[in-house]
Amino acid sequence: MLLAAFDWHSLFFMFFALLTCGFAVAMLFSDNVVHMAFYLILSLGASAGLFFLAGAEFVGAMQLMIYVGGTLVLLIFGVMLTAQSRFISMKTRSGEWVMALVLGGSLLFLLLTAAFRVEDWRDGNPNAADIGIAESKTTTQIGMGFTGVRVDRLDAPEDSTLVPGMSGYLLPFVIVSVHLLVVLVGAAYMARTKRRATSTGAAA
Amino acid sequence: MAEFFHTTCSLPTPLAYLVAAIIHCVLIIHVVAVGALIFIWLERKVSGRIQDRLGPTRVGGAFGWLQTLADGIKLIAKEDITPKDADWMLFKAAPYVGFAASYCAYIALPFSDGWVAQHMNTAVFFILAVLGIEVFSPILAGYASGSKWSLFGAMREAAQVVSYEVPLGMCVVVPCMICGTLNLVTIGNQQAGLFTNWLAFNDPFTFVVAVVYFTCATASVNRAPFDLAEAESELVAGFHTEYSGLRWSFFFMAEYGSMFLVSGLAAILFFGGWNGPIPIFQVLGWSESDGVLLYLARLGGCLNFLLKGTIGVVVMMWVRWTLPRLRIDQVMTTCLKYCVPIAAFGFLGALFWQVNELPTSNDLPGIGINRFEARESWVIEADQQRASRAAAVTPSPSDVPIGPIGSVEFDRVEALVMTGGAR
Amino acid sequence: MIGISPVSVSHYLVVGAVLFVVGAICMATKRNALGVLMGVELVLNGANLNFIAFGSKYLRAESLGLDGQLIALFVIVLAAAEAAVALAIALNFYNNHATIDVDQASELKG
Amino acid sequence: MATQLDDARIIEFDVRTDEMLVNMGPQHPSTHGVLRLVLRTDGEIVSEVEPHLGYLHRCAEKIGENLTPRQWIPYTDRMDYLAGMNMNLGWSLCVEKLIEHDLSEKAKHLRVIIAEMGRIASHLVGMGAYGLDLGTFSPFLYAFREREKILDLFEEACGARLTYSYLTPGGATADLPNGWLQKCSAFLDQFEPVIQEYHALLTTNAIFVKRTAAIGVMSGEMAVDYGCTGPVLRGSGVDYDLRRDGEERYTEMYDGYAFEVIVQKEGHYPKDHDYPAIPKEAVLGDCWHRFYVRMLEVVQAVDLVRQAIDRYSTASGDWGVPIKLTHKLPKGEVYLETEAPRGQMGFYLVSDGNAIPWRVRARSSCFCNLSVTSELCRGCLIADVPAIVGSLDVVMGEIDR
Amino acid sequence: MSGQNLVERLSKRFGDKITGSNLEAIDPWIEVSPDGIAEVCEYLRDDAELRLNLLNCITGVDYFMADPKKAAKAGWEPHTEVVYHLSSTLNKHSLVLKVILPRWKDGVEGELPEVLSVSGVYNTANWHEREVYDLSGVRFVGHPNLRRILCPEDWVGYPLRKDYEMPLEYHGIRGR
Repeated sequence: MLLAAFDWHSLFFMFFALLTCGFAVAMLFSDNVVHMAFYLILSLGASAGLFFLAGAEFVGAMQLMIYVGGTLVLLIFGVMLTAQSRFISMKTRSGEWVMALVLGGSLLFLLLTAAFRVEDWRDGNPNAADIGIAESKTTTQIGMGFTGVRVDRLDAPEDSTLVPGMSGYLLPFVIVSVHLLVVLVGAAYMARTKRRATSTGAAA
Repeated sequence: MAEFFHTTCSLPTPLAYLVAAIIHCVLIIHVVAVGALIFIWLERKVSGRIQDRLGPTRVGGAFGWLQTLADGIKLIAKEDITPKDADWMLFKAAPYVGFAASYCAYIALPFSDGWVAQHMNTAVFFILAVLGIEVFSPILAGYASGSKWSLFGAMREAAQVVSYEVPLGMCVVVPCMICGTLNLVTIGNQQAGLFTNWLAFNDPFTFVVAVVYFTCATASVNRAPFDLAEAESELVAGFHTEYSGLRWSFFFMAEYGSMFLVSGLAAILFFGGWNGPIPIFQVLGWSESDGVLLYLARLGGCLNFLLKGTIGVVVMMWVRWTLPRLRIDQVMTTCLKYCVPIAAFGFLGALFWQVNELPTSNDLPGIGINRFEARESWVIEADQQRASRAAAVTPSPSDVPIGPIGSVEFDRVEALVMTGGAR
Repeated sequence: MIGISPVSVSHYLVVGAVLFVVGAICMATKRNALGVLMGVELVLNGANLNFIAFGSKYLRAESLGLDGQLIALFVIVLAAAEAAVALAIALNFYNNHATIDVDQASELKG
Repeated sequence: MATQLDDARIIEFDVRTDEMLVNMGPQHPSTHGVLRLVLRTDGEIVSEVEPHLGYLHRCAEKIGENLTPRQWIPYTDRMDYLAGMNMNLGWSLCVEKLIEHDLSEKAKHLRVIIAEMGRIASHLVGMGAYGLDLGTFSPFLYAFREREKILDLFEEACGARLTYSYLTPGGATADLPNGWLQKCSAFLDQFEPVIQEYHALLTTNAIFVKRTAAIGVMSGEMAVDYGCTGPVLRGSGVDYDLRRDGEERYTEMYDGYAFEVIVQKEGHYPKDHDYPAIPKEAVLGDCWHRFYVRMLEVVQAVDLVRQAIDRYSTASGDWGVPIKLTHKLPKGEVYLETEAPRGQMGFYLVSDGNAIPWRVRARSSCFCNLSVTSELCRGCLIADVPAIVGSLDVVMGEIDR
Repeated sequence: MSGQNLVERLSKRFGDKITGSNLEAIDPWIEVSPDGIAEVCEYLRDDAELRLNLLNCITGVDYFMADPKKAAKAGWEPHTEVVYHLSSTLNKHSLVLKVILPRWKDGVEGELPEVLSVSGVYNTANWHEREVYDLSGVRFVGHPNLRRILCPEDWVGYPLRKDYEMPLEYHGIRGR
């Protein structure tokens, strides 16, 4: 059977990878902010597909929700700031393009070389097909990880990976939460401008 | 279903998956598109009755049931106009973005026990995320139309939906917390039994949360009194002012699609999903049997679910044809001053109830089952994992056990949690 | 397998690298502050892809395990925070200068 | 791009956006016809509203200089086409004032019946359309359901449902048909309880109150200054109703009727009607009060029609015979205002002694009521613009004439 | 207050700005000079006895006969009148004021006659004066925004003048 001959995993990977990269490049070459944001959304959405393929479905959904949702805000501001002059775009000078492309190309070359240099990375997991569907469900494990318990490491030797009291991600989780809160409050404060304050400032 | 084709029809695995996928896609598209047809007809009938008139009567016999189809034919025949000032690409793409998002969310929505296109561990999360993406459609449409009214609609939509996602998420978390899973099938199955077992009646807080959820859901799918993005008396038609013909009707299909989606989600999360108020199939023993009887039980559950979702939709219609529209600042006030605090309060209350194992309506004398087991559903999932591994055809020696978190290990994990990870 | 080798970490790294580089170029060339911000998002997403790849059981037998996903989650959250701050800066800048061209931002006073 | 930070019209903002000029109308569902409002908005906040009129200008006054007064009656129908009877009445009284024609008792009571029924029909549309402006559709159809019955009655009386030309100088074109009064009474009996439905759907609805209370507040002085009349004036607490305070030729129609002007005094509306409580958010002169005055006037009109029916059936005299089509007018000029549903409708007639007037002028109530829009809408939200314009209840046919 | 008293009181106060009156008409009226109308209105509005706070209507009436034979019989010279109908919501009475203007300013055809605007006294006057300007061709001096209101802004002529002729064409639309 021809269909059976396909490696579906690879095929879907190719599909999502092409979408991701393609839209990223489209974003690079677009001048209109809203178009850029639109391409960015598609690119991020396609990379969420890659996450799902890699078995990280919680992260994939998270990516959709927060990353794509965050880009939505970018999009809105793009709309807001360009509502009056929709077709005025800021062109990049060609010199900058050449510089950026040369540097970016060399960086890409470097990264690609690195990616294929390591033997261990080049071969897929030979037993990937044997992993049960249910085993890829990581939500519970992630949730427990955040509360400080690594349920996937319960069987590991006592003194190797699980240091008592440092076993999970409780502390980083709390730190990130507080960080996020502070940042949001700060951002809201910064973005808020009072006309009167500004105009008196300008007058003074 | 793929397993069914694989085993019963002896199709090779990839082909079985392909066929199953196609069948699922077709089924869901029917739910969304045909559902939209029915709901638009229903909306007309409901609004007609509410407004002392008959609604459609002519097309298709007694109840005008072909009316929407006739409209559809009219819309197909209409000219598809793109305004001169429009951003061509985004203008064309916007309706499909909304429709695709609304459609995608159905992938994770179970229609009955196990009847789900993709059995997803993070179904609730996925549906919320995809519903969030649906907002792009009005925003892009509003921006790309090149009309100021559309732009107003887009900005309103953005402000509204992004804000309402917060209380919506909070409300959705409550059933997930009580059931201990994000898996909709598990949540639904845990509410089997009498209607006292439905999560809305679990404790007073969950009931409040259910009401808040429905309010926020109405707002997040842009239905009156929160239909500010298309407010016809202010913004003419808001984001879809410039659309015509079939492209315009895609907005409608998306709207009705997501209306049913959020109602269905409400049904599963709070109102027992596919479980009827009285567990007929369980009493008859059909749901534990297999073959045709099990299928019938599932089908009955599916009807149950569809009915509950439809009731939710009809309530939305009822509200729409009764209430005036709120103003944008009042919509935001409703969200930030009422919905968010109430949802947060409901969350804390439900948490308190759960932690202290206060009696639920299910614990009323004489009814129900003990819910203790049900609470630890991640343990159940671990058992499922075990089963799935056991069922694997070729157990491999290199198959490292990744999470022996079955019920045996439960005490150990609980101890870990209690001691903050220090063993 | 018709010409397609099984997906490995390297493949994910390639995609990640492309995203990273495109994002970096974006940051360098866009004059629109929002464009720069989008470049940053791409870069972070590229990095995330690597974490996911290293943590995936499907790609490596000896994977990072859950750590990859957890780190990716933290990155996503931090990216959201970063976007909020950057947006606030961009808006403040726009409010004061009525433009969002970063080349105009040559003075350090608000 | 210049910053507009010093523009005094911009109200304090959180995130600054560019100002936009948007056209609300002339094709817009909530501008009640072909009104065009040019809004200058900063985000959702409206900093300036400028009404543009004239899209429905049909040169009624110019036409009036070429037709005899009776021939011009159909043109008055087309001014406030929702209250054609009241327009007829205004013009008829004006012409009668010039030719010093006095009516019999019976004709006067007939006119009260017809005018007050017209007021009910007109306020029903005003109420339903106001619901539409605020985004609810059902009250509109509820209102039309009852209005249709009034139109049926009118149709029976004069053969037309919208442009009646029924009341004419000299009386009416015909007497009320046999059995009409009974039908009218039956309608009133059926209609009166229905008003509670409207109160439930709109007046006391929490969202409706939120949308209208303390929105577009206009003081009594301001209302008078802008020449606002009718429910708009009384909604601001000014005790002025031409049915009581107008010229004698008009007020004598209402002589002997139990009638109290609907206006808030000392925090209360006249107590003789069963009405829902005034919400505590509402401020005198806001949209809610304007709407509420209309609702109470409907109740009052029902009451007046009931009285008129009683008196009509026992009154002496005939129903009034129209003057000749080419009745020669005496030289002179007269001005007369009547209390039409939307305010004071005035007609000014200058005659040089011919059958055809030298000059005809219609003082439109909505014209003056609308002129206050830009004042009321300054600094409100976009969604408030339909709420405010709707509460003024304008009919473009009357404004543009 | 009787009509005669009022006229005398106004004459005493405003002197020759009160140029005449007709108390026998159905609606008795007082004639005011074009430059006095604003202050007279202000006085009438604020006077405790009168309180004429509501300006009902402003009307422009054109007196002109194209036909010389008829014009001879008309009994008046060609002129334009601006009629103000005032009433009081407090004292429930009304008053008519008239301003009599030449048809054209200084007799020059096309130069609109001028009268002081009362829009500073009554806000209603704003739109009414625009309408009179639009249809009858009277210029109100001191009006904040004297533009056409019912006709399009590029309309030619003043339709309610008796010598008005419909334009032959307006933006490609046949006029007559």
